[in-house]
Parts: sequence; C-alpha cells; structure tokens
Amino acid sequence: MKTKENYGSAILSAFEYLLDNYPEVFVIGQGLWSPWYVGNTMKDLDSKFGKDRIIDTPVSESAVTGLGVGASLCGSKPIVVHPRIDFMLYAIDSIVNQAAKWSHMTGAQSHPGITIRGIINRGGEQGAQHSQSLHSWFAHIPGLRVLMPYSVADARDMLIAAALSKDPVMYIDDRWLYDTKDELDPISEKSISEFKPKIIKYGEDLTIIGSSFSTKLALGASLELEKERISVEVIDIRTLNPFDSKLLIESVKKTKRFAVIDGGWKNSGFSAEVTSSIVESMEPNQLLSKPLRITLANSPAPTSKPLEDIYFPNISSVIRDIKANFFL
Amino acid sequence: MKTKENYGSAILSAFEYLLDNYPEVFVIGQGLWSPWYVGNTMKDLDSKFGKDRIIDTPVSESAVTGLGVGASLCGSKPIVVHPRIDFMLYAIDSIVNQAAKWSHMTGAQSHPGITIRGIINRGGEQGAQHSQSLHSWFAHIPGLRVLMPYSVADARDMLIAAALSKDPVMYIDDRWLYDTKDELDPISEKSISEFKPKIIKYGEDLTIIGSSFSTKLALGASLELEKERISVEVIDIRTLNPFDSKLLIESVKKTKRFAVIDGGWKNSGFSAEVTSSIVESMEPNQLLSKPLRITLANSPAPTSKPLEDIYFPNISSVIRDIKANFFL
Amino acid sequence: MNDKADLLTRLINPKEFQEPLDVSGYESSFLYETLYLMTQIRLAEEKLASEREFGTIGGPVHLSVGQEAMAVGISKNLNKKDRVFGAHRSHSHILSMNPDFHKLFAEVLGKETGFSRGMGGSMHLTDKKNGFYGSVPIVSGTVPLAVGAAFDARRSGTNNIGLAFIGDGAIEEGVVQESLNLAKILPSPTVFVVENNLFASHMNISLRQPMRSTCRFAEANKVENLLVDGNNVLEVYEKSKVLINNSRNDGTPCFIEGVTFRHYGHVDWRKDVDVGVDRSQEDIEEWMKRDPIQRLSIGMFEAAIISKQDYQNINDEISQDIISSWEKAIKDPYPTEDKLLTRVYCNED
Amino acid sequence: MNDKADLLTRLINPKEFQEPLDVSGYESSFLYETLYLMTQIRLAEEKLASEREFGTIGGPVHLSVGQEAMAVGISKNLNKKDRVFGAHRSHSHILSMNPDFHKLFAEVLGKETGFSRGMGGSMHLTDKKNGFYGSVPIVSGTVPLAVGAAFDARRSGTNNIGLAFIGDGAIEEGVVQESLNLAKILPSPTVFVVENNLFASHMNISLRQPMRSTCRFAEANKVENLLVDGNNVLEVYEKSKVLINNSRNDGTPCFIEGVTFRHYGHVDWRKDVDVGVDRSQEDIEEWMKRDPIQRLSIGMFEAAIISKQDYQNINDEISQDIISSWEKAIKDPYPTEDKLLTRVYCNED
Ligand SMILES: Cc1ncc(C[n+]2csc(CCOP(=O)(O)OP(=O)(O)O)c2C)c(N)n1
Ligand SMILES: Cc1ncc(C[n+]2csc(CCOP(=O)(O)OP(=O)(O)O)c2C)c(N)n1
Ligand SMILES: [Mg+2]
Ligand SMILES: [Mg+2]
Repeated sequence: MKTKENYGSAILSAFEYLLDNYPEVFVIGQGLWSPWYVGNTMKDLDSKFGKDRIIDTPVSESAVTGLGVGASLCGSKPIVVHPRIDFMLYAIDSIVNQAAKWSHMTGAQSHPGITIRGIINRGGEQGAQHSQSLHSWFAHIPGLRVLMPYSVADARDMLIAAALSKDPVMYIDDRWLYDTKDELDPISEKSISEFKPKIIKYGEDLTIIGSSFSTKLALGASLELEKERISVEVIDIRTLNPFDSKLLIESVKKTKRFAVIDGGWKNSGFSAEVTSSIVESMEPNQLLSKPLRITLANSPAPTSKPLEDIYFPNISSVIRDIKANFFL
Repeated sequence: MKTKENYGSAILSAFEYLLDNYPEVFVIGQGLWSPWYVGNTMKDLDSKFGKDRIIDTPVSESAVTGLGVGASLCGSKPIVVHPRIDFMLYAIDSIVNQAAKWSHMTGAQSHPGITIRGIINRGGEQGAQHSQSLHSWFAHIPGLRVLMPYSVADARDMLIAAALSKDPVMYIDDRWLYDTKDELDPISEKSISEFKPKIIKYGEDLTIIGSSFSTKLALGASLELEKERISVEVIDIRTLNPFDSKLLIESVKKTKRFAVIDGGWKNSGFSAEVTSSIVESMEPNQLLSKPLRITLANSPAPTSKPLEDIYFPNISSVIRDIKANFFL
Repeated sequence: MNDKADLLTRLINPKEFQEPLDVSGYESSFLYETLYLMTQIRLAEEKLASEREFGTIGGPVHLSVGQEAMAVGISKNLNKKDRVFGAHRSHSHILSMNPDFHKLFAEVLGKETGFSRGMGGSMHLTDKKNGFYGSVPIVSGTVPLAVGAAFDARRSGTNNIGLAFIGDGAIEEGVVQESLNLAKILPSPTVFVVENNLFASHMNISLRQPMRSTCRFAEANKVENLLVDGNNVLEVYEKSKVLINNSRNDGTPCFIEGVTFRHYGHVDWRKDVDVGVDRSQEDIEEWMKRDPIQRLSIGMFEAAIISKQDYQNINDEISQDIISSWEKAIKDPYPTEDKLLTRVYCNED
Repeated sequence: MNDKADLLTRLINPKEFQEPLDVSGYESSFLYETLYLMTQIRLAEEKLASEREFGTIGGPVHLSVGQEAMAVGISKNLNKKDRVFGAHRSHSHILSMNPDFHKLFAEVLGKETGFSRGMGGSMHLTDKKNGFYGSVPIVSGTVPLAVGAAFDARRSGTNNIGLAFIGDGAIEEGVVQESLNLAKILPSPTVFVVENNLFASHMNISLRQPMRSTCRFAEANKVENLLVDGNNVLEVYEKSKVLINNSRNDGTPCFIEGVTFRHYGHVDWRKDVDVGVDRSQEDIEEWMKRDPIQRLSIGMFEAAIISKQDYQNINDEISQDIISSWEKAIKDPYPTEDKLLTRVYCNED
C-alpha cells in the first residue's frame, strides 16, 4: 500500500517510525516544542512521544551537539536538530574534532552513532547568516557521513538509515523541497551505504549532476532541454561523504559532457569534487567538452530581493549557463 | 642589503615591522607570553612591545577571535594567533559568520580588517586533533582572504600585507617550513592582492601545483624528476581565496599535464578547486593526460609512527604517484 | 543577593510595576525627549508590523514593541563615539541612537538608501557614524565584537565604551560567558545589556535556565552588575548611568539586566500566544499594563508635564513622519546587481 | 561563600597543607589500596617522563605527577558502568579506573595492543569496559560528551553517572559553561571535576580569571559544588562521595574542584620553571612538600599501618611491573597499514 507524502511529512514519518521502534532514539534541538520552527517535519512529536524524548533546549548549540555525541557512545541513538546550518558553526568542534574522529582515535572500539540534522533554510530576504548549506565542509571531513536527500522517499529513508548507523551522520534537508510530493512504499530499513548516487533520468548528450535542491534544478532544466532535443542524464548524488563517483564516471563516459549544480559556493566546494573525481578518472579525449560548475554567486547571501534573485541558481539560469558552456 | 632569515624568523621580522610602524597593530592569542608555544616566530615580542600589545589570553578561542573582529571595525589592526588550526574550530562563528560576511552585510560601510594567523602544527605523533590544516574550508568562504606562504619572503611579506589589509585574512603558516632559509631584501609593503600564484620553477612536460609545504614537496619532486629528464613547472598558489587560476591555466596549456599536491583532504578540498578551475577553462583535447590530486589519506591524522609515515605525502610518494598517473 | 531575588520575584510577576512612573525631579525637556524617542520607536515598529502582515516587507521582522525602555534608557547615557552592537531584534537599538525612519524602512525593504545600503534588511543594521556598529541575527554573534570594540576604545585612549544588547537566550551561548571573562581580565570597558524578556523565541526562560535572572553570570565573572525594571525608562537610565560611567572611567566591564516583555510574538506581527511555551494570553494582557510608554506618558500627564492632547499631537507628528519616510523608502532604488559582488571585499584587487 | 574564600586562600598557598594525612578511622586495606594505586600512577608517569626524555616515546606526554589524589580520590567512588572522560592529561584518570601499565605504555608507543589500539597515543585514551570512555587533547572537547553520557545513563534507567575531568583552563571554554547549564536543566547526572593546578600551560590562573577558584561557575548554574584540598586523597574521596552519590540518586549534576599542582612542566619531562609565567622554583619546591602521596604514606607510617620498608617493597613491586610491561609494549606490533583507513568508519560499506 502506497502512501501520499511530501518531503516534509516524509521526514515526520521517519521520526515517527524511529521513535516507535527504537527506544534508544531521542531527538534534541532548538524549537522542538514549537509547532513552527521546523515546518511540519516534527509536528506533535513532543506530545506523542513525550518531552523527555523530544527535547527542546537552551540556545547552546555547542553543548547540545556534544551531548548527542556523548550519548551516542553509550547506546543512545540521538538525533540532534539544528533548524539552520548557520547556527551549527558554534557546534563545529563537537562535529569535526570529536564525532568525526572518535572511531579512529579510539581504534574503532567506540563509535559515535549520532545523527545531526542540519536544515538549509534560506531565501526570503533573510540574508547571509540565515542561508548557508555548508555540505562541502562536511564532505571534506573523513569520518563523517553526509547525506542530502532530494527525493521524498530518500528524505524518509535516509533519516532512518542515518539514525540507525553507527557512524556520525550529517543529514541535510532543504526547506525548499518540503512541498515535493510522491507516493511511497511502506518503510523498510536500508543500510546507510545503500544511498549511492543514482540516475534519476536517462539521457545521451549531457550528464547533469546535483544533490538535494540542485537535483530538482537539474531535473527541471533537463526537461526544458529535452524539448529542444537535447537528451540529458540526471544524477542525484545523495551521499556526499564517503563519496562514490563510479556511476558518474560511467554516465559521463557515455554522454561525454557534464555539468554539476551545487547549492554551495564554488571555491573548494562539492561541485569541485564532482568535477575533479570525474576528470581524474578518464582520459581527456573521452570528453567532448569542458565541464561546467553552477553554484552560488561568490558572495554571502544578500537580503535585497533583486540580489537574492540572481544569487541563487534557478532553472532558467541553469539552462542559460548550460547552453553557453556546451554551445548547445 | 639582504638579510639571512628562515621562515620562522621572517615571521618574527614581520611582527616587529608591524609593531614598530603601526600603533594600531596588536597581537592576541594563546601562548604569546610563552617562549615555546609558537616556535621562534614571536620570540620576545611581549618584552619588546609590551604585554598590552602582545596579549596572552584565557583558553577562549571563540571570544578572543570575536574580540579581534570587533576591534578591527574600530581602526585597530589586530592579529589573532591560534597556535593550532584545530583549536580554531571553537572560533568558526566569528570567522565565517561575522568577519567574512561583515562587509557585505553592512553594504561595505565597515570592514573587519582582522588577521587570523592559524598555524599548521602536525606530525610528531600528535594525532587527529593536533594536525589539521583546514585551508580548504576557508577558501570556500566568500569574504575571507586566505594566504599560505611557502617562501621565506612570502612568510614575512604576506603577514605584513595581511595585517594592513582591510579585509579579514587567514594567514596560515606551517611549522614544517620554519627552518627553510633564504636571503631577503629589506621590507617593502605590498598590497595583499599582489600575492597571486607564481611560477617558481619553469618546465615543459608537467605542471605541479602546490601551496605552503606542498609547494616544497612539488619542488623536491620536480628536482628528482628532472634527473630523469622530465621537465616540471612548479606553481606556488600563495593566495587560495580569492583564487585566481589564470597562471595555472596558461602553464597547463603549455605543459598539457598537471598534478596538484595539497596538505588537506581530497573530498571537496582545495586540490579539487585547482583541478576544476583548470579543466573548466580549456578544451579537453588540450590535455594529454588526466590530472592527479595528491592529498592526505582519507582519515583523521593517526598517532602511530608507521601510520603517520603513510598518512602525509612525502617526496618519494609524490614521485611514485606522479609516475603512475602520467605513465612516466 | 536576597534583595535581588526579591526584586526578581516582583519583576517577573506582570501584575507588579504597572503604576505610572514618578517623574518628579526630571527636567521636562528630558522627559519629553525620552517619551518622544520611545514613541518614535513604537510607531515605527507598528508600521513594520502592519507592512509585514500586508506583505510589503519580504523578510522577517523581530519587533521590540514593549521593550523600548531598555534601548532608550541606555542610549541616553551613550554618545556617537560609543560602539553599540545588537542582534536580530535591534530596530529599537539603532533608532535610539538615530531615529531615522527612512533609513530603517529603506533597509527593511532592501533599498540602497537604507542603513546597510540594502544589503542587510531588518536583521543586519549598521550606522557606524552614530555609534551603532552593527546587529546580526546569529544569537550572541556580536557579543565578543563589542568586547573588541571596547578594547579598541581603551587602547586608543578614549573613554568610549563598547556595548552589546543581548537577550536572555543569548546568555546561554558559551561565547557570551567567555566574553564576560575576557572583558574582565583584559580589562575592556564593555557594557553587557540583557533585555530579559523571559523568552527565547517560544521558550520561557524557566525551561532553559535554573534561574530567571541572568546577573549571576556577571557575578561569577566579578563584573559589576545590576537588575532593573526594564519597563521603567527612568530607572534604566539612572541606574545604568552609574555603571556605564564607571566603565568609561575605569575601562572595566559592567552588566545591566532589565526584565521586560515583548508584546508581539518572536517574529513578525502575530502575538502568537498559543505557540509560546508558557506564554499565556492573560500574561500578555497583564504585561500590556506594564507598558513602558504608557507608564511614562501617564506619569507625565499626572505631573502635568504634557497633556493628553499634546501627546496625541506628538503621535500624529511622528505618524506623519513615518508615512512620508515609508513612501520615500518604497520609491527608492534597490542596490544594482553589481553590488552583489563588489561589496564582498574592500576592493583591493 | 566566605568559608570558601578562606579555604581558597589557604589552598593556593603552597606552604599550607603540607602535614601528613590523618588516616584514623579508615580501614587499612582501603588506605593500602589507595596508596598502592597512587604509587602505581606516579611510577608509571615517571617512567614515561624518562622514556620521553630518552626519546623512546615520539609524541608529547602531559604528566599529572603531583595530582594523583584527584584521580584516585574520585575514582574510588566510581564503578565500571560509570562514564568517565578526560583530556590531554589523563594517564592518571585511565589508570585510576584500570591500572594496566602495559596497555598505557603500548598506547603511548603507538602499538596495536594499547588502550586505543595504537591509534591515539598519550592524548587519546579509551577503556570503555572499565568506565573510561575517552580523553582527547582539545581542551574541553569531552565535557559536553560527558553530559550526554550521563544523560544516556539516566535515560536507560541506571544510576550511573557521567564524569568530566577538566582543568582550570578548560573552564574558560564557553562550551563548559553551556554544559553546566544543560546538565542542570535537563537534568543529567554529570560530575564536573576540576583539577585546578593553577596553570593552563604557562599561564597562571590569576592572569586568566578574576578569581582563583572555579566553583563560582557552578554556583551561577545552581550546580551543587565544593572546593577541596586536591592533594588530600582522603578528603577528595570523602567529600566527592557525597556529591557523586547525590548525582547518582537524583540524576542531577555536581561540581568538585580540587586545588593541586603538577610537578612537571606543562608537557614532557622538563620542570620548566622558567617558562611558566608566575611559576617559581620556590613555589615548586613548596608544592613538592604538599605531595599527595607523601602526605598519605607518612600518615600511614605514623599510624603504623605500613612500615617504610613495606612501602619500599610496594615501590619495588610496582617498578618491576612497570619494567616488564614496558618491555612487552616495546616488542608489541604497530597497527598494520590498513588500519589507517579501516578505522575511520564502522565498516558498514
Ligand atoms: C546561533 C543561533 N542559534 C539560534 C538562533 C535562532 N534564534 C533566533 S532568535 C532566538 C531567541 C533569542 O532569544 P533572546 O536572546 O532572549 O532574544 P529575544 O528574541 O528574546 O529578543 C533564537 C534561538 C539564532 N538566530 N542563532
Ligand atoms: C581548544 C584548545 N585550545 C588550546 C589548546 C592548547 N592547550 C593544551 S593544554 C592547555 C592548557 C589547559 O589547561 P587546564 O585545562 O588547566 O589543564 P592542565 O594542563 O592544567 O591539566 C592548552 C591551552 C588545546 N589543546 N585545545
Ligand atoms: Mg529573550
Ligand atoms: Mg590547569
């Protein structure tokens, strides 16, 4: 029996599933006792599962995240929620110095199976400190797993897999996707290592690679390009760390052209990783054209509406950039 | 009149020059009243310039860095010193959310001309939390300037330019370079934007690109390869952000092959930026071979000596990897 | 210590301190200016509330309606060479240093003529030449900056101070605790002003901290501190004057906590009674009776310093200003597209 | 409060508290075990000091020689299901839970047979099954982890506690302040143990904080706390017992500060008198007279619980153990090269 969900409700379903089935799971973060902080993704969890499992907190991102790491070493499966990735900059030590390195430093005798849910919450003239998606940073750190769901099913299934993983996982969802709809199969648990890059549309002339909201742009642009008889293959990355580029390389060997869309900045961003991991794995003459990266403009997020409109890539800017690069 | 300096004493000379000539300069950070914390790079500054300009601090990286940002908005030229980049993870908010974005958020009416000196201090079986060089992270952030001196002259001149710049600058020096020696011209102030990538050895068959200690590896490897009649061009990056790839592209158009050595991790690291910015700027058939990235192993830094030996690239591992990739 | 505890008990009970202020002993002009400034802030924010509700304003606005006594009482002890920092709820702070409606409105609308040239909106305000260095929405983000600005003031031989307006939520961020110690030990003449409105977004302070006053953190760091009725502008003014002057003269930090309450919800125009945890309609109504402007204006009526009609005229005059400033701001240009990239660095390349 | 201030004044004066401990009322076996454990830690660290000086040990060692009473006095109130965390100076902490010389030495040498399988060295120690969850050199890095481990203990219905050993330097990190509030408000049975050795590397506490006792931060967060003579193992034991048991029973945090002193410099074998700011040779000599092991052993001699000869025999026995453990560790294998990559993740791929 399929159920209708949107991306937001799929996240809620994942929480409910986890809380129903795993007493070790608890959720902690800012805004969890408020109905409007994190969209509909955690609605009524506190009344359903109790305020001792759904824990709202002081404004102390650093200690709250560290608490999650410590609890995870003891058998709890904590999910630490940061309503904005921007706020997590206070919690970087616990994530990068402690959680990511703990297994290695202790000779793999103990694993911080914490899930950190960082929400990308941008646009709406909120500006530089309320917009960031630092997924490239976390992709850079060995020891972290970084998942970014694009599809409704992934939004649900990845959260479950993240919570059940013994490794520290950054699960990053994007509020711009919350209304995406789909019909989902009943929940079946998947291992976190199953969420490899995936072809979500087949094509012949060009591969466009994205993750999270960028995959939506890739798909949207590809449908437009299709009308002009340009056949585009679209790949959704899903897992940025550890990153497996096999599928991308195969696809590009076929299409011989590729573009990457990424919701971060360009310099040393994940779009650079995608590009590099492809070009270093095939002889140059297997490509018909130089690759293209489409990213945020090289500035902090502006607040003023007209600047916001050019700061974030959108379907038409993507099409424009692709046509320009590939002379299509 | 040339003076003999090593990388460490060159940094000390820069501090002395700045403190002598600019009353607005003050230096703050942990260990500044200790003779052994930061090598010889700040020796006796406190007794020479006074403990009110050379300020040692509580163990509070976050507030100390924020203090520097605030003071810089008012006309001071603070240099905040972190004896290890690993400790700076507590100060990320002040660097990335505040300093990097301040000019943009305020309509360029006020600029945090702070210098943050982050020292790479690794090896010696110190392990995962005493080893990091997160330059790729800072390269990712618009609004920051990121300088990594390789040469003795740059170690001195970049610090001066950083301190005098009105933008927030990360100046990253590597303790493994402190003993490098050179003869230097007298100090003449340079604008921070002068420190563009630079060819430090000409060659024809292959371009190797590095920064900081990686440039030393590049040069070392190139001299070995030269003995086998492989002519290598070596480029020292110097400024990672804002990043100007023009010279790299010209070089690679000539040599048609390139490798990047970087002291960070691979995934979404600066080595990916170098690679991408080159391949996206030339037609694939202008390259004779796929590019190569040489980075840290994909793990936290180990402590055990035999593992440390394989974790960090060295001249012979660089030569091995280059020969394998380019069938030389 | 016990005095403070008793005072706190009364301060957090909204039924207390509803009486009009005793204005005796103050110059009429001082009272008049104070009332004028508070009313300016109030009406400007009411305008923002309604324009936000209407949809003219695209981004969030965090309103300090009900809290004006803190900004105004403090700013009367400041000068334009001081270095003031705020946070997400800082319209009152910037206006108290310079009540330029047009620049505020233009900024909130993202216009080139705004306080931050349209690059910041409501949550990123700056007006350096009037002493307002900047506000940003990362909670506590500017607090160490204020310590640094104060340190610079001292280093340059001035007797200016750095000041951080923070909330009862911000105090929970570790960097604020570090900043208290740092300001003390350096020392740096930093004034920490806590507007304790008993809430951090939806969460009552009693759910976040073991006590409802935050002065104890100043105590722990041996920082001079006091707890005041944050809805009594005269008390805020008088008491903070002493501490701020000490800071100026000695170069040391101080800490001033005022208990207050916001009339609106955490963000935008809704009163949001039902989404605040431990925030009841009844409380809000009681708190409206402790309204800082009402307490001052009625005090002034009773002392016959101004008449109700005078005050109505003030309101009308301010409203006129607001309307014309708004209309001007609406017509102003947005930053041109190039500004997205040219304002990132100081253009040294 | 004043009692505490008086006590502090005496505690920071090394000329005080040099007398042997009064051991009356204690079981001989308890005293014997305590002395034995402290001596084990002392001699093991002396071995590390000399091997480091000699060059056999490649990485830094932070020695707690002089501070053994804290680890031992506390650990006597702990069990193997408790969750203990340390920092850069944690040989004493891990040995007090499990005095396995061989595992410590092997770890310091980077051998597969060490506490952390050779992946951590001196600064990253773990022995989970004996209650020692981990230590790392980022100052304060494990403090919120201890709050979380304590929270887990409570959630799982046990009466175990989480414990963080920290220094007077670590308390300056904002995350420790956040952790105190968090442990209090949740609540979480976290025991914060401050080994106040008056220094953070080279810097005397008086150059870093306005007061020399750190208990005031516990006060600010309404966390039960006490200040003890950190070189009196019996006092540490007795007084911490009460607070730790409260934490166990009530699920609430507590805070125990002991004033102590390290005989060596910040790192490695040098006494480094001259590089410590405000650390004089004279002070060190006085502090040697407050040596915690000497005070206990002399107390036991005086009470005729053991003889000097017995104690010499203990020392010899331990030294023998140390020699054989060291020799074994030296011969042990390093982790194989594949371990560099296979220990990063939990191998789910
Ligand atoms: C670092 C960070 N964490 C969380 C938030 C979300 N947030 C915005 S305002 C706020 C409440 C702040 O409360 P308080 O400091 O009391 O200020 P008030 O809103 O009451 O004026 C929170 C938690 C944020 N903006 N920044
Ligand atoms: C985050 C961080 N900042 C700075 C350091 C450098 N450092 C190592 S130990 C130490 C002193 C810590 O002092 P304290 O907490 O009192 O412990 P003690 O050395 O006295 O045992 C410092 C500053 C570090 N390791 N981590
Ligand atoms: Mg508040
Ligand atoms: Mg100490």
